[in-house]
Amino acid sequence: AALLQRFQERIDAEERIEPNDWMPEAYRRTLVRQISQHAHSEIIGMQPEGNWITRAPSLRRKAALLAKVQDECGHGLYLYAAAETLGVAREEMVEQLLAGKAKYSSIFNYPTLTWADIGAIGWLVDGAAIMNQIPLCRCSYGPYARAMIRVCKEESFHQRQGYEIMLTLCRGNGAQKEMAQDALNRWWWPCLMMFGPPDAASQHTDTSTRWKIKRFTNDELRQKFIDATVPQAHFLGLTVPDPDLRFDEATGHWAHGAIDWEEFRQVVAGNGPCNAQRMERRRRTEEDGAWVRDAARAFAEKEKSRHRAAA
Amino acid sequence: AALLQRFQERIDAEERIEPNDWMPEAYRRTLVRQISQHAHSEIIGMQPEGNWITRAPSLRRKAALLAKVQDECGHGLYLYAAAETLGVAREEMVEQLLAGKAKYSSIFNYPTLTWADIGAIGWLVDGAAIMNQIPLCRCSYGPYARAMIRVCKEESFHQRQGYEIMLTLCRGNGAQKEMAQDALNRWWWPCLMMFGPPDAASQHTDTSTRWKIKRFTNDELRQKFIDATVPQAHFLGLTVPDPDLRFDEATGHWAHGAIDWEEFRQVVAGNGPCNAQRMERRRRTEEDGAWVRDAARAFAEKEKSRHRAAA
Amino acid sequence: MTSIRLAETPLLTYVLRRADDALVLGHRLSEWCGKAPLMEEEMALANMGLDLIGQARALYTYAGEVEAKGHDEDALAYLRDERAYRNLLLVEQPNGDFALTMVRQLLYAAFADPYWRAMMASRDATLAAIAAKAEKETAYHLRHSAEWVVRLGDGTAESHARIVRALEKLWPFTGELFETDDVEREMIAAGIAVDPAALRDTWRGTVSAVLARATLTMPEDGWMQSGGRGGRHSEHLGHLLAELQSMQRTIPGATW
Amino acid sequence: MTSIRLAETPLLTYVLRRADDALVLGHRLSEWCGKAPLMEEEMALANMGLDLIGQARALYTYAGEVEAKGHDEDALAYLRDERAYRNLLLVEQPNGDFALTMVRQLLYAAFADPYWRAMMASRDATLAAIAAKAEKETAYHLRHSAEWVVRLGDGTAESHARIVRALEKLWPFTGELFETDDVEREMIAAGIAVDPAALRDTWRGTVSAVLARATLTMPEDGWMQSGGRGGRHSEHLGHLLAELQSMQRTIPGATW
Repeated sequence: AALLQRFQERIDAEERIEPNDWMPEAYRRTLVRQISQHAHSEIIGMQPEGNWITRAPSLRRKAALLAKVQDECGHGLYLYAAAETLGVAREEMVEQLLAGKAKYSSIFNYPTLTWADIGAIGWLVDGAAIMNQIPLCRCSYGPYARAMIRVCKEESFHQRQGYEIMLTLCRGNGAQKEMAQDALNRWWWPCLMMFGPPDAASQHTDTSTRWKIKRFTNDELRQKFIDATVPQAHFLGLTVPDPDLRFDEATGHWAHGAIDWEEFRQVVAGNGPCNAQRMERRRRTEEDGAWVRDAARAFAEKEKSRHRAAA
Repeated sequence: AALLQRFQERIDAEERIEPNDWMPEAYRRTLVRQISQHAHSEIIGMQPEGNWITRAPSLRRKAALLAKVQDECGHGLYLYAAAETLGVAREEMVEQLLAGKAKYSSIFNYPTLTWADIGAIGWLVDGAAIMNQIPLCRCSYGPYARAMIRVCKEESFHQRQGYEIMLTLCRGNGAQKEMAQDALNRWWWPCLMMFGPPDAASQHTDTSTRWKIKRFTNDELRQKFIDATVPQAHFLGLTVPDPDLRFDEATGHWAHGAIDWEEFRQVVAGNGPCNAQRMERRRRTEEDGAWVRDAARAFAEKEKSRHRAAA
Repeated sequence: MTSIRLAETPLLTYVLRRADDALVLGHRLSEWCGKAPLMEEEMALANMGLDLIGQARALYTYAGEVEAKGHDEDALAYLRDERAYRNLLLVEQPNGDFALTMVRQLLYAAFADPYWRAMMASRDATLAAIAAKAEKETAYHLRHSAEWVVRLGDGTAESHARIVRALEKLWPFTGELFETDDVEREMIAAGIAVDPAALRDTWRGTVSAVLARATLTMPEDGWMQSGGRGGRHSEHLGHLLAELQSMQRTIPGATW
Repeated sequence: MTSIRLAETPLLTYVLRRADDALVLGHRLSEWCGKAPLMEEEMALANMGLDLIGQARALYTYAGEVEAKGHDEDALAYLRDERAYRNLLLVEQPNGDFALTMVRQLLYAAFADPYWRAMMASRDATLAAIAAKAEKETAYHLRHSAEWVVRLGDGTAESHARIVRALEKLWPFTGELFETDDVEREMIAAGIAVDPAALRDTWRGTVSAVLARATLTMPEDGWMQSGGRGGRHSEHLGHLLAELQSMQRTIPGATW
């Protein structure tokens, strides 16, 4: 109890908790769950964008997209590393993902159907991710906070790149502009759902807030995202697919229409358009690569015993 | 010796030899080799054309090409059946093909690079095949002769279809016509090689001729093909890629330039552009389908024992 | 832009949906060429593919007449973008192994066969004629795929496991077979189309009888995927169309 | 027709050949995205792919300048047909398994690394500059692929067998690396290009050293495949280009 009190005092004083510091088991568990979930999202998130690398419409875009997906893999790697500081191995986390026990952001269960979806993902999905993640740069757990600083920097770059794809399409010919609007239509609502259920229905928030893992509520972050994004859509000349959307002069915020939480529940429950496909691909990749990992291990063993023999 | 003499008399009298008739072992062996080789050619020949089914430029052409490749599979099946009348099982012949011990027409070791190649294969490859095969409709071995009648009928249809593809391209725009000329350039010489080495260098011919398996020499058939094809090329407005080609008023034949027999030898030896690919695909198909054939066998066994139990 | 634009009326949309079903499934079957587990099956897969491509051609040609803007079967097949394609998600699913292909065929044909049979009474004479031909063909597809599903389900442990997996994977795409929307309802009301929902029991009866013979249990009806009729496809269709349309996109407007 | 026509001069052809090598191999590596056997390898494959696509962009841009007809990198990459592509057959071979991809990378990089190093002395200043950058990148590709070939060759029985198969399969495509034709000879004579035949011993030395460490034996030099430089490709390239070019063929002339 004294330890717990001391811990909370450090949190309240905005001190960083480091791997070797004492921490409550629940704090550790919450962080492991959140960080690994975040890492899984980066890894699964490679798939929808990866779907367009071979069909990107220009070499510049092709290179940028490949680099972006590579960055996501990198994010996954340092997030797994951050979680490992809490005493859980990457293999274990990956296993939980493959077994369907761990979650990842449900936005990646939507398909990328046109090139404009690549723009929309950068602009909206990365935009929403940044809203969620910027507060995490001040998260009480040191390794996570530091990983997030790096992630956020790269994500902002991706977000600008995505917006620029949208801008190019919107300044392009009729077919391109239509493609952009269509992508916004399909991605807008799922992006709003990325912030999680409305505060009234949300779990975890209380302790997470007290421990300064979470600093804003779902609804607060969602509102920030909408306020930032609607003017961007207008600048692009696109229509946000929400007939109830209006600017509230009194609050200074954009008020939005009702979110279809049933859709969200279904996607989280595994029934999104691509859940099965994403998991199948990830599992197949693990299976197909098993012989390579075996070979690498076998070679490393041989090398070790050769070095021993030589010593 | 009496049997042999009686056999040769029947041959000379243009009688058909049937499966249950006595025949010399060498006759049987020659036929098995030739018929199975022919069957293998039909099966392997599905690959170069199959390569364009998913990319055929119109629905009509797509359907025609799929039907054509299906016909080839059918030819393979009844040729295997004809060979089976000589006491060798289809499985055994297929095994020889997969083991690299049996040959197939080396023309199928060239790649199909453009849509015009589909036209060229129909026009030239099927055209050459027909030249080779029409005399086989009068082959001394009954089942083979009857199979060839059916094959030839379908092949002539394919040949007309191929020519019509070429005609459409040659009456089309510049890109299409260029594509047609390019295909002729690449397929012409390999097609001339389809008739086999020049008579001076050819084996098998003597006994095959005596037994009325073969009725014309390689060079005779090659000349027939050239005489038939050159005017068709001219009608298409295409140039035959042989600078030495000229019409010999004295003989009434088209005289052609020297054939690069070294290329032929290399392709027969397994070094054509696609030998390895064709064999790998065929082997992989066999491997991938093994579980299906196993299941079908297991089911048939179960059915049999169920019928027995019911009886 | 090599793509064409259509002003879709309910009838045009209705016909294009069926044409796209047939073409996409026919194309998938044609991808098997040279890869079938048995030569006899090579023939059968090509047969079914040819039937479906034939149905697609008749339907696209009719769609072109309905639209009356001079678009022939090839313009409609080769020059519409992924988002304008209206086929069921079921038919665009990749071939997978032979078990998956046969289960896909069974699930589709068990619906299409009674559907086309009922469509023979359509007030639209062209559609009724197309239906009469399609029904005969689909009856064969149903028989053939059912035989294989039974054989594989009741074959070896491996083939059984593969069929189970295929069934699990494709089941969520079967709900879409029975969907109606405003377009369909308008066509049904006009006596042009048949109400697919009315065929659900027939379909369930056919499929469950086959699965029983195959020693398989009918999957539970869980969440069903949807979107194909409105052009919201899986990520698979785009790759199929990139290949299918490549020649026409490279040299548009030519005669082939 | 969405394709462009070029009047190829020796220099243009020469540059396009190298650009096509880099693009096609880079594209192949990018196909691995999301499928690598290890996440670390996901990063490495993307890195190599990015390097090669970067080389391609610089080379196509230069080709556009050489041609001086207003064709930018994208026109040259996306609007030339298969028969106009000039890459080596080696680089267009499908990825196969990870062993094949790594062997392909080794065989190419063991040539490209000394090639670009020598090209740094080209009389063509642009090519010399491109070479300086490409050499550094290729040195890494060589190191990385060599490490994997050693690891897999001297790993498990399965990985060894796979590497042997990959080597056998790709070896016939290595002869083309050292070919010269009139175009190359003219460029060599002008001091613009390097004679690839002069690099054969270096290449053999590099490859044989790696294979020795990998407990593999150097394949015999049998018949060598050829044709890529003249646009006579394998059947694989067409499918790659259908996918690569699909957007530009569908909406040509747009800004992306």
